[in-house]
Amino acid sequence: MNHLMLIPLLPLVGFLINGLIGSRLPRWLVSVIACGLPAAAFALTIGAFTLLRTTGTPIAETLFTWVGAADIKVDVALYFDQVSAVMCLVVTGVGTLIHIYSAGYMSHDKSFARYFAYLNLFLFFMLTLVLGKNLIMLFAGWEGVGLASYLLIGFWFEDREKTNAGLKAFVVNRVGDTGFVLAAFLIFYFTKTLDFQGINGYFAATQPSLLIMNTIGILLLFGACGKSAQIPLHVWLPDAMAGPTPVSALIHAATMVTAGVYLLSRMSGVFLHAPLAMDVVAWGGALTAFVGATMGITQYNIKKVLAYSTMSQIGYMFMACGLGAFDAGMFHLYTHALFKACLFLGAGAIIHALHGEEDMRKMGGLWRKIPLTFGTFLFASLALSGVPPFAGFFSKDEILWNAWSAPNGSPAIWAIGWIAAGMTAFYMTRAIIMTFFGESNVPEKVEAGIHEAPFSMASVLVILAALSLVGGFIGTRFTGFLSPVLGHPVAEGAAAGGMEHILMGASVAIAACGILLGCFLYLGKRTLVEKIRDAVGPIYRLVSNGYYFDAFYYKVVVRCVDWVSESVLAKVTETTFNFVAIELPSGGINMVSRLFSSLQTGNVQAYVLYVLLGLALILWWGVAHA
Amino acid sequence: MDRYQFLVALAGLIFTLGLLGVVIRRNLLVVMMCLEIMLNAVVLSFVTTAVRTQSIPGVAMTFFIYVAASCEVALAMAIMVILVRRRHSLDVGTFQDLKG
Amino acid sequence: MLNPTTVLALFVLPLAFALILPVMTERGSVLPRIVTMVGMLGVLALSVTIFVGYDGSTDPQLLAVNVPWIASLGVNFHLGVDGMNIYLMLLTSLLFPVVLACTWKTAHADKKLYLGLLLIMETSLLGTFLSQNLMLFFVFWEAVLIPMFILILTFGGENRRKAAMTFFMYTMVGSILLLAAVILLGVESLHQTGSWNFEFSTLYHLHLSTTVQMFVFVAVVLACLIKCPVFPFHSWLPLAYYEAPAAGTALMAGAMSKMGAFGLLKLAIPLCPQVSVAFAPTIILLAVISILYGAVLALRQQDFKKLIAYSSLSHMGYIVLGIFCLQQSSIHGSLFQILSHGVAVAGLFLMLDLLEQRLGASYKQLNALSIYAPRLAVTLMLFILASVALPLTSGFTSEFLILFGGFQHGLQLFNTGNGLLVLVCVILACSGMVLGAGYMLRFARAILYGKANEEIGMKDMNLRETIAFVPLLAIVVIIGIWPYPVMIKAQNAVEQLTALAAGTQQVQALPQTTTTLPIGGADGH
Amino acid sequence: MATDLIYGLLPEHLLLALILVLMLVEIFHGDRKLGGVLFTLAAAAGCAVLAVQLSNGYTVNLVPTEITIDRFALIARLVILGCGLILGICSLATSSSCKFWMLLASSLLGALTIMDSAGFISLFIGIEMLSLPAFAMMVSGDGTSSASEGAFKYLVLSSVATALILFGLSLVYGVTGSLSISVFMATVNAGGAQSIAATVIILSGFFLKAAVFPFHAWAPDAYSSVRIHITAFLASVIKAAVVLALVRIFSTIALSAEVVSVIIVLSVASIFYGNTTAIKQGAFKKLLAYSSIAHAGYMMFALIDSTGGRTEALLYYASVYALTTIIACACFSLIVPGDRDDLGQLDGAFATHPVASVLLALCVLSMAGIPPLPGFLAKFLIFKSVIASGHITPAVIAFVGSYIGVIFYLGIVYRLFSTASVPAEAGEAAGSGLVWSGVFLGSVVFILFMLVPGVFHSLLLTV
Repeated sequence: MNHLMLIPLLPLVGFLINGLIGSRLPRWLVSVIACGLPAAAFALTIGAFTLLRTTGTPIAETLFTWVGAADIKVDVALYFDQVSAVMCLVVTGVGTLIHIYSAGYMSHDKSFARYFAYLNLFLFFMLTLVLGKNLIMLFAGWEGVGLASYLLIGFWFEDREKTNAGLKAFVVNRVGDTGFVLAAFLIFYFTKTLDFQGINGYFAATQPSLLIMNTIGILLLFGACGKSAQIPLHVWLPDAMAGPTPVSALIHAATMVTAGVYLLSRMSGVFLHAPLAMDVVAWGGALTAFVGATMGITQYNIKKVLAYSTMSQIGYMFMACGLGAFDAGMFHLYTHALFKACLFLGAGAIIHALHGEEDMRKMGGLWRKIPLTFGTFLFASLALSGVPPFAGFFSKDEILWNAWSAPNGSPAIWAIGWIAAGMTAFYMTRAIIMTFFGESNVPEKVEAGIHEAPFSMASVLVILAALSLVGGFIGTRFTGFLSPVLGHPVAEGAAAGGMEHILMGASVAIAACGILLGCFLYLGKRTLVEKIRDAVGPIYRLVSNGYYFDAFYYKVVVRCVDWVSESVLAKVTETTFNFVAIELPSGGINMVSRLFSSLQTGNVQAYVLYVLLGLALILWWGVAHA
Repeated sequence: MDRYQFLVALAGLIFTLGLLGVVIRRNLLVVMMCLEIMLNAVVLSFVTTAVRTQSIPGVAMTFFIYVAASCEVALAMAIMVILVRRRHSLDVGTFQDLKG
Repeated sequence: MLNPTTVLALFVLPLAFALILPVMTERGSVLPRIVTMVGMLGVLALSVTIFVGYDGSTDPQLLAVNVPWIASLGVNFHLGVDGMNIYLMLLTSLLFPVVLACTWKTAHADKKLYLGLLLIMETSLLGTFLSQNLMLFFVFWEAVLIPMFILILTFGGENRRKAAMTFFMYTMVGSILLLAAVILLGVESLHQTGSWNFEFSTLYHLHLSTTVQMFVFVAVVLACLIKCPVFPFHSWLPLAYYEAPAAGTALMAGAMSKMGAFGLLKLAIPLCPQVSVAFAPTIILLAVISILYGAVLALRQQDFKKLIAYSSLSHMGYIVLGIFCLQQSSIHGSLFQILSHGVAVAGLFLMLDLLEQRLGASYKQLNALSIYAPRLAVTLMLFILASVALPLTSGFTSEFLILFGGFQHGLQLFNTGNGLLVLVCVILACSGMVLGAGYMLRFARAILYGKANEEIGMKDMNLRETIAFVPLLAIVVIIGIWPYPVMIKAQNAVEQLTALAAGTQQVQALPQTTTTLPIGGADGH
Repeated sequence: MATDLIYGLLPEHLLLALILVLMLVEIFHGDRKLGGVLFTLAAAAGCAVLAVQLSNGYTVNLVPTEITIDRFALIARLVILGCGLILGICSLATSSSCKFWMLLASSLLGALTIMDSAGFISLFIGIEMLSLPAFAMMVSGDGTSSASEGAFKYLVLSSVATALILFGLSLVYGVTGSLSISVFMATVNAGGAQSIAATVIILSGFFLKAAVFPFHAWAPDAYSSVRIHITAFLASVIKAAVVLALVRIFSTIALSAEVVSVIIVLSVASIFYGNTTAIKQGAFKKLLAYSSIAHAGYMMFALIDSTGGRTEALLYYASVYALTTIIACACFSLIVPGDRDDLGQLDGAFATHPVASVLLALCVLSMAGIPPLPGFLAKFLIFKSVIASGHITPAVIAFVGSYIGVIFYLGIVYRLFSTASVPAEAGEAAGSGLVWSGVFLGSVVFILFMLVPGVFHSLLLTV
């Protein structure tokens, strides 16, 4: 039964083929390999998924010992249980669709094979992350996806901006990873194992002091924030849009950024016994959701809007995990992957049509020219806004309900989530109206070239849009499927039922008024928007600059370290060390050498005088001491 | 301080005088003479001990010292002839071109 | 194939070929280079057979050459392969043919002096690593300096005189101290065993008083920290690495700096266990300072060679940190890091030399290498990833083990109330990984990416260079993916070392499950 | 008894016969080359005889308190005669007249008599016979104009030294009443003020002859004023003989504390002085002079040893040091023909004279004490015995001194391998073939010292 190993291996084979000999293969063969292998992995995942559903027992497979010494033993082992099944399905399913889409999107790019090689490499690392049985496998995947995102963000490396964005993404991820590594070491100190089952089992039975549990929790959260672009370490996500759009769809919407949520749910054993850490996760998530939504409103670049929206949706997932509703988080992760991928691919189709134009102010009136893209984009944005029949509504509502009813949930945290949901609806409507409706201020020569997306891209858009419509209905069965791993006490009694319906109504209402407000402002009175913007002037500037996080990091942290390196270390310490260790002794010895050689005056009598003095000295010394 | 110790002390005194002479006197010949004075002082010390202990080696040593001293003087004179022929002066201070 | 004659042949082969070289008359022909390469490949083949054939439990006598050299002084010519020097033997015998292959076409390579010096250096390096006698170890420890000095002198950059002189005199300080320690140990062996004896086996079993241990420890550690180099003793590093010829720099960074680490493992800890346990925190502090110091300095280096030189200073800090955490995992980590850093830094320096061979001095302003020479760019990227310690590369295995062992040791010390220093140091070392990513990727951005102007006609890697780099990359990948079979080889040597060190600490039970951390109560706040 | 007189002192008799024959050749204006050949034959025969006597352990006490032939005498004479032989071969090309060979032979004869002496009389005669011919040699032949000045300085200082030694001896004679070395050895530690003063005076006399720090001033001028092969003779054979004379006197007895502290101060001072001043020297001979001051300091350092390792250490050190100086001077004369001796001539020498520069580099590095070369073991033996007898701090200070010493030796190696200057004409000096043979013989012995130090060492242990 060791076909589990094949799932991550197939994309790796794709990477090796495309990477080593891709440039010599014809384009069609490259895309067949690149899309075929993930599809095969997807099929295998479905096979494993059905096996898991029928037997209900997780599949575990140990390949070989990675490292073994007296005080540590780590195996390379894969583990397929309910949580990793969901993640695997999302990664391989959405991944394959995005590969097919990219075949069309990148068809005219000159380093076609290199692109697909990197994409397959990403899939391999993501699958290792998801299927890993211990923290080291997860960490290997964790850093691997960081590498893949670095390579893909900086894919068009001629432009220095893009390489900077790639570097920034990798370094910020690395900052988070330090937290993760420290948490792993701390965990090992107590549990003596890095296996998830071992860890969760150990912490279920005995908890060392609360402080330890909370520090582990917060360190894990710090690691997760790095990868999932949450508040303190989110600055790299907007810049990551410099990569090709399918990359943004796959990595920065559907799969990589959700790795943090997967980590939290994997380590639920730790979090359930770390109340402080749970609150921090919940409130951090809520804060990010709110802040992300505000930033989404002020953006003009369509991909940046979607990036901030991803950040805020993941904030929701963190909020769910923080409230103990890990399965609700996973559910939202699944639905979000679907409609956010569809939104990004739709944006990709728009940019493709407008030959690279990303600024919404230079769009408008496109719904007639590219109706299919418009349709799918509309479906996905409605799902995102939480309009009932769509998937988004079910998953977001589940989270909001838990925000209210969960043991450490409270009306305040629900309110934040609720307002953020409204803002989400508002900025999505704003985005749709600015791109598809109103008068078209697309430049003439671009206007002529607008064409509907080719079949390969369009078909993917349609599938995703359909899924985001249908995806929500399997809600209850979804959480049921996850319950053996992430099960938690569901709020009891009918009263709760009533309350749930009220909250559901409230969230639908806020979504509706968000959409109406958007239409009112952007369809009708554009001038009113200018007036409001001038009125809130400073706040507007604060929000559009991303609360100056980026500026702060760059100015304070990076420039200060560079200054230390350039002026303090390079000039001051290096020169002093050089002076003390090299110049001083050699200069001193030379000076003494010249001094000594002056003793040779050339006069014989001086020499005999030295003898006399020397003799007198030692005689006095010898005899005096006798 | 019986006779023998007095004589040995005298020998020591003469010896240091000879050494000081080598250091102070400027004339080459006088420097050579001072060297000989030092050797004579040593012979004096040997002879006094030989007489005191009535033993043969001290006496034998005197003869060997004089043999060696004479060879040395011969050589010294030869070298001095070369030196003086070149610098036409007996002053020790003029021969200082080897320095540093 | 595992018998003493192979070990002896391993040592004698390069020397024999070095003696054949002067006899070869005609200048400028390829013959001297071919002969040298054959010699080096012979050594590589021998060492690979030994490496593969050796598993942790091969009895040491099978692989030992023990001939009395100065019988009355207890100095015998005793070379032996054990768990501790098996990695270094492989690393040295691998680096030399690779270095020669990469500098095959340069002007230096057809000079017999250059080839002779490389061969002599190989012999002395193998002698240092394989020697099981303290005097023999010291003889080769200093003998390595002469060929490297002359190599920098005759084939170096502009102010090579200053670099060569500083390098020699700076390392000489350490060697003089080491000589004092060697003699003191000899005297101790005289007092305790009645005769002069420098065999490591006897020296390890001497009961040295703490003052003697202190003196020997300080002398050995100073000599090794200068050699590594580690923070306060690194002023010769930028000068020597920058001015030396490519082969010299690659070997200095790749193999010679490892002599310092090997000295710590072979001399400092086994000879003076009590003192090394007592002094471990201070040296860990020095190691971590040099990790951060090297990394921060490398951030803003414009010149590529200087950047990699400072990065090597930072990576050596990891090795010393791993050694002095005295945990099995961290010492395994240091041994892996010795192999992985040796290979990675040698690869990076040789890569820069390939660029210098192609573009002359203007390689300093090169960018967009990925466009001109994709194969070169990919290999360079792999070496960069190894230095950034990315999973699936050997850098990650070693740095993970080092930091892992360090953290457990630090927390253990903190729990038993022996202070926070080691724990804080290890946490700072973890942040070193972020700086590492910073400067290495800035280096990648500077050299690999950017606009390409067409007129730089540049050839991509030819077959010779690819074959030269393949073994280096193989080590990086093998240790990254499946380090366990390599790890078993050093297992019992590491066990003996940690047992020695642990033997001296108050015997600590493994941390009990429920530890009452002074800072938090067992249950709620 | 008669046969012992002949067989025991056979090398001396051979040299004496050589001197007489050379006089005859000189009178009858024989072929100039004949002198050299005869000398080489005699010296080689002497070495062979000594080797044979050494192998079958021949020891005899010829004249009870004056001359004994023991293992030390045999080995020391073999070392001296061996160095004389190699030096002779190396200077076959340059020296023209028989006078040089006569002087060389007589000086060697003096050295041999020192080694045999069991009494101070023969020791004194040996010392005189060692140094007087040296003065003559310095000025004889086509000596440079300044040679006479150097010789004069050497003469004055050396005669002062002899006077000092004799005065010391007279004081010792006053105390012990006899001039035999064994009696002196027994009473030297008696502790009386007079015997301490006597030892100190004798020691300073020998220090003056060996050019140890406060008494060193004549060495740089004397060495730098004469031709290179005579400098080699002064620096190697004469210095080795003086040092071995000291070993003959003090052999293995431990000296009293005051004398030991005096020796420590002087030897450490001369190590530092010699090594530091040598750094700024521009001329090879001057540099050699200062390095010989430093080496004198190392050798005298061994005198403070009290564990009995002194003889073996000093014998090994003196022989390695003498051999390396001779080879170094010979190689220098090969690289820089004629008598120019500023170090600038060595720049880029590897390009033109590869083998000579490699050998010179090896000798220089051996003097610096870099391990694989014999110089390291020589220094090691001395430091081992010093530390074993408890003087750790002086040893550490001496270590620092030897560290400084490495600088100027490296300066020479730097010049040899620097590729900066354009190589001068590569013409071989006339008659260099002979010098090559001497250098070759010397380097064979040098390599022997390097590869098989144990043999020579164990041989010494049986002293």
